Amino acid sequence: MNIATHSPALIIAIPLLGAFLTPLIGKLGRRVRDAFVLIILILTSIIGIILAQQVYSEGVVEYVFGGSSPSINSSTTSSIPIVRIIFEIDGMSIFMAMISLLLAFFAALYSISFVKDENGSDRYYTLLLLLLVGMLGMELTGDMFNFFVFIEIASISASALIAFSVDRGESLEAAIKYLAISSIGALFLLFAIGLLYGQYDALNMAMIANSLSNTYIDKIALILLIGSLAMKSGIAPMHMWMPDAYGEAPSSVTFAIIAATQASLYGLIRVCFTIYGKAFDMQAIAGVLVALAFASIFIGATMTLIQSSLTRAIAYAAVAEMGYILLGIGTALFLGVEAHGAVALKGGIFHIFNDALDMGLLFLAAGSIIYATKERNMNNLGGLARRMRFTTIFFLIGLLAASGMPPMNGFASKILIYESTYTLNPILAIIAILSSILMLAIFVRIFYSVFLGPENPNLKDIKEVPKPMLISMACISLIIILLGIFPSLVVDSIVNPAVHALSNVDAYIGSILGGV
Amino acid sequence: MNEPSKIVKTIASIIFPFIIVYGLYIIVHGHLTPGGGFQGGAVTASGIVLLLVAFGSAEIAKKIKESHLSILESVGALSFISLALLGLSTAFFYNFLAGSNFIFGRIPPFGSNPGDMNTGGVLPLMNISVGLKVIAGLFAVVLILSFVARAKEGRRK
Amino acid sequence: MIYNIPYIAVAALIMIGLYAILFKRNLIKIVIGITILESGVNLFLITLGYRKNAVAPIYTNLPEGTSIPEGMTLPVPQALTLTSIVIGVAVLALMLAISIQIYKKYRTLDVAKIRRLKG
Amino acid sequence: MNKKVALIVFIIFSCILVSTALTLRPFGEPRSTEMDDYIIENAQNETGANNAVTSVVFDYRGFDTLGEATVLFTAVAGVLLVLRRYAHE
Repeated sequence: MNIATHSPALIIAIPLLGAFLTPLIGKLGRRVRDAFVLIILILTSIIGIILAQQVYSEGVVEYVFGGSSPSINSSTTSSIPIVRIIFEIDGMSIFMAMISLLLAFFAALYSISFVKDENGSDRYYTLLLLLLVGMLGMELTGDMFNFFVFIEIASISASALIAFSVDRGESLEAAIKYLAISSIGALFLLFAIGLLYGQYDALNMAMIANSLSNTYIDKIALILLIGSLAMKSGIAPMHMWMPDAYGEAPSSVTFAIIAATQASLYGLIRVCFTIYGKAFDMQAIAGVLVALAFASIFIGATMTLIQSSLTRAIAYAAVAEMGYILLGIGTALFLGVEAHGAVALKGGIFHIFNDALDMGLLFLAAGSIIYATKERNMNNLGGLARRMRFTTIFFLIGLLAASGMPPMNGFASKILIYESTYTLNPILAIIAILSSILMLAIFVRIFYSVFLGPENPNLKDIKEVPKPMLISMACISLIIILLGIFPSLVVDSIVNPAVHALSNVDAYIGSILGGV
Repeated sequence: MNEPSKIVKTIASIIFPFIIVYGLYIIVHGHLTPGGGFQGGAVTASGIVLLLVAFGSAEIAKKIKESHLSILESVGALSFISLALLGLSTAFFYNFLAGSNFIFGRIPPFGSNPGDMNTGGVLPLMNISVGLKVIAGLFAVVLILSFVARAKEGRRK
Repeated sequence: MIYNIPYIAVAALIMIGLYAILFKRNLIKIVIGITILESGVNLFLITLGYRKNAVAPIYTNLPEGTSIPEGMTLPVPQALTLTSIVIGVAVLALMLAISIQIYKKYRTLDVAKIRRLKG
Repeated sequence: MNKKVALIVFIIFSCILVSTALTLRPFGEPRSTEMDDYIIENAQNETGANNAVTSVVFDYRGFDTLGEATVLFTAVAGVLLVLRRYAHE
């Protein structure tokens, strides 16, 4: 058995096995279980690195589940239709998978001391691993129905995790909102998959992309796919679940759910670029996406202004960041990836990575504040900089990066987005830049009211948070600064292959259907 | 809530074994007739839920705890994924038993046939593990919901 | 249009489900709406797999003279529907569990009254 | 205000659904059946099961079934997590 050949299956199977075993291991005691979960996550990451090496050397990696051979040999594909589920991993999939793995690992590390309710913590780790399985499955699969199954795994585990603090009514409310919206979105996704299946008798993405023929049903399916996936990725008119879920979940969970939201956005990108990109003229859709992106940026920035809860303010900022990603992607779709769009796409995809890190760091820092003070309302906080020195530094790094200040990574990707939006329309670029400055102003105000200012007498005896939480925040801050100073480190090695994979649809289809 | 009458209890205990046997039949004949692990598991779990309804959750809770059920469910899930992993010498989910001389290894003749239990490769084994998982999972959910209902009653009294 | 009746039924089920989700204020009724919506989608999947005058794709005691494969319905939509039903049950169970907790917390299921999260 | 938005969404969706239902292919006459015909013809030979649906569920699309079993596992874990206060009575 060759691990490299089977890595696409193992990357799902290992965390799944870990999730099934966690309730049994949990009987052995708390430390054993924590170590077990971390080992599983490290193993999964190692498999992920092996898989990534394979993808970057071969281009597209396929894995046929249950086939007489895991790879596709070109002699048989012409006679046998694609009946089995195929994982199809290109630069974009592995890019998203690496983000998910990174976030899941640090979420677990942070949880070790953050999750104190010992009664439910076995199930907490089980669900965290299952959330990782769901995200990875969504990102690696090349089969439409399989995507639906994994989207459901991710949304069920995420909503159960949001409801983790069952004594708070707000988190229950956020959980049912998230679950209802996710399952309605997933059902419309399934409906669209059914429409495509009824037309072409195929569930494989490459197969569908190859046989699309611009009929009325195809257009309906496209609208349903984009609508449901945009709903799941929290884009403007359907963003209302996002501040609730992000704001009310335990911060470690929010950190992982950011990756789940981005996995839905990955689905949207896949639908727009790969499945429909070849057969359809996507200009109209791209215009809609750019409009939605501006709506997200506007709503996110203005609503951040009026929040009094720390986590909800950051959650609205996350809506705005989602808007920036979509702005890059919509612009790329509008201009065409062969022409000016490549820069926009590069900016958008790089910003996915940066958004995960920046927003994640802010949420983790906010989680540390809640952990230390048990207080979410910014009006009751103040002067924390004296008591929680490290958390203050991490929060500062996070807010500078999130608002796109020059030495941080957020700047490196936002400048690409501004640049390409400027070619589309200068006014749009100016609006985007102004919103970013507005975000900075809001964040500075939040920083002042939480960390500086007069000290609240109730918060005299708070302490810095435990080490595992500090370590995970420190690692992420380090990555942020490193990427800010040397953005080419990531852009050349993982972002460019992702851009290349999205612009080269024929390679994606050809690797399944054999030469095109 | 009133205690269910003696008629309900007697009929439930008479019907119970038949439902269980029928559910298990659906599970193990999944590769020959309509049905399979999920369907049979749901039938069997509903049979156990019938007992829960007839005798009340307090009586059932003495016999079985939901932590046992969650272990049973883990075991079912683990055996399912292990069967998939055993095919890994070729590919994940490869049906390594079909066409071999081992258990369930026979290949039926093409076209209409009366059905032979000893066919299907890993499919019957997967049906059984999924059936186990579904029985445990569904019953655990119903059991905990009945605990909640009982807790509510307690408060009202 | 008689041959499109199953699709009309699908549209009707999905519309009923959507109506319940959008206009009802009771949490349990919204959950029921999602379940009806799901039934509509499941019905749609299973209608896609039907072939006129065909039997189920099972070879055990297959009626004599069935033409293969034209005389059998499509197996894939049936498998998809099975998967989708089980997923629906899972979502339903979790939604009901959270609803129970919400009821315990707020003593009401009216979404207008439990809406603490605003703005 | 909110009711009006909901009404507009409902009407748009209804139009989409009805128009889709009317333009779909006739019921009972699948347009292309390449994948399904392959499964019907080869299921017995490749998986050894008489029931083609079971062979799809556990063999051809077995990975989906693993996902499905995982969904059920997730939901049970979620229910037991949300209702953990009532567990040991």
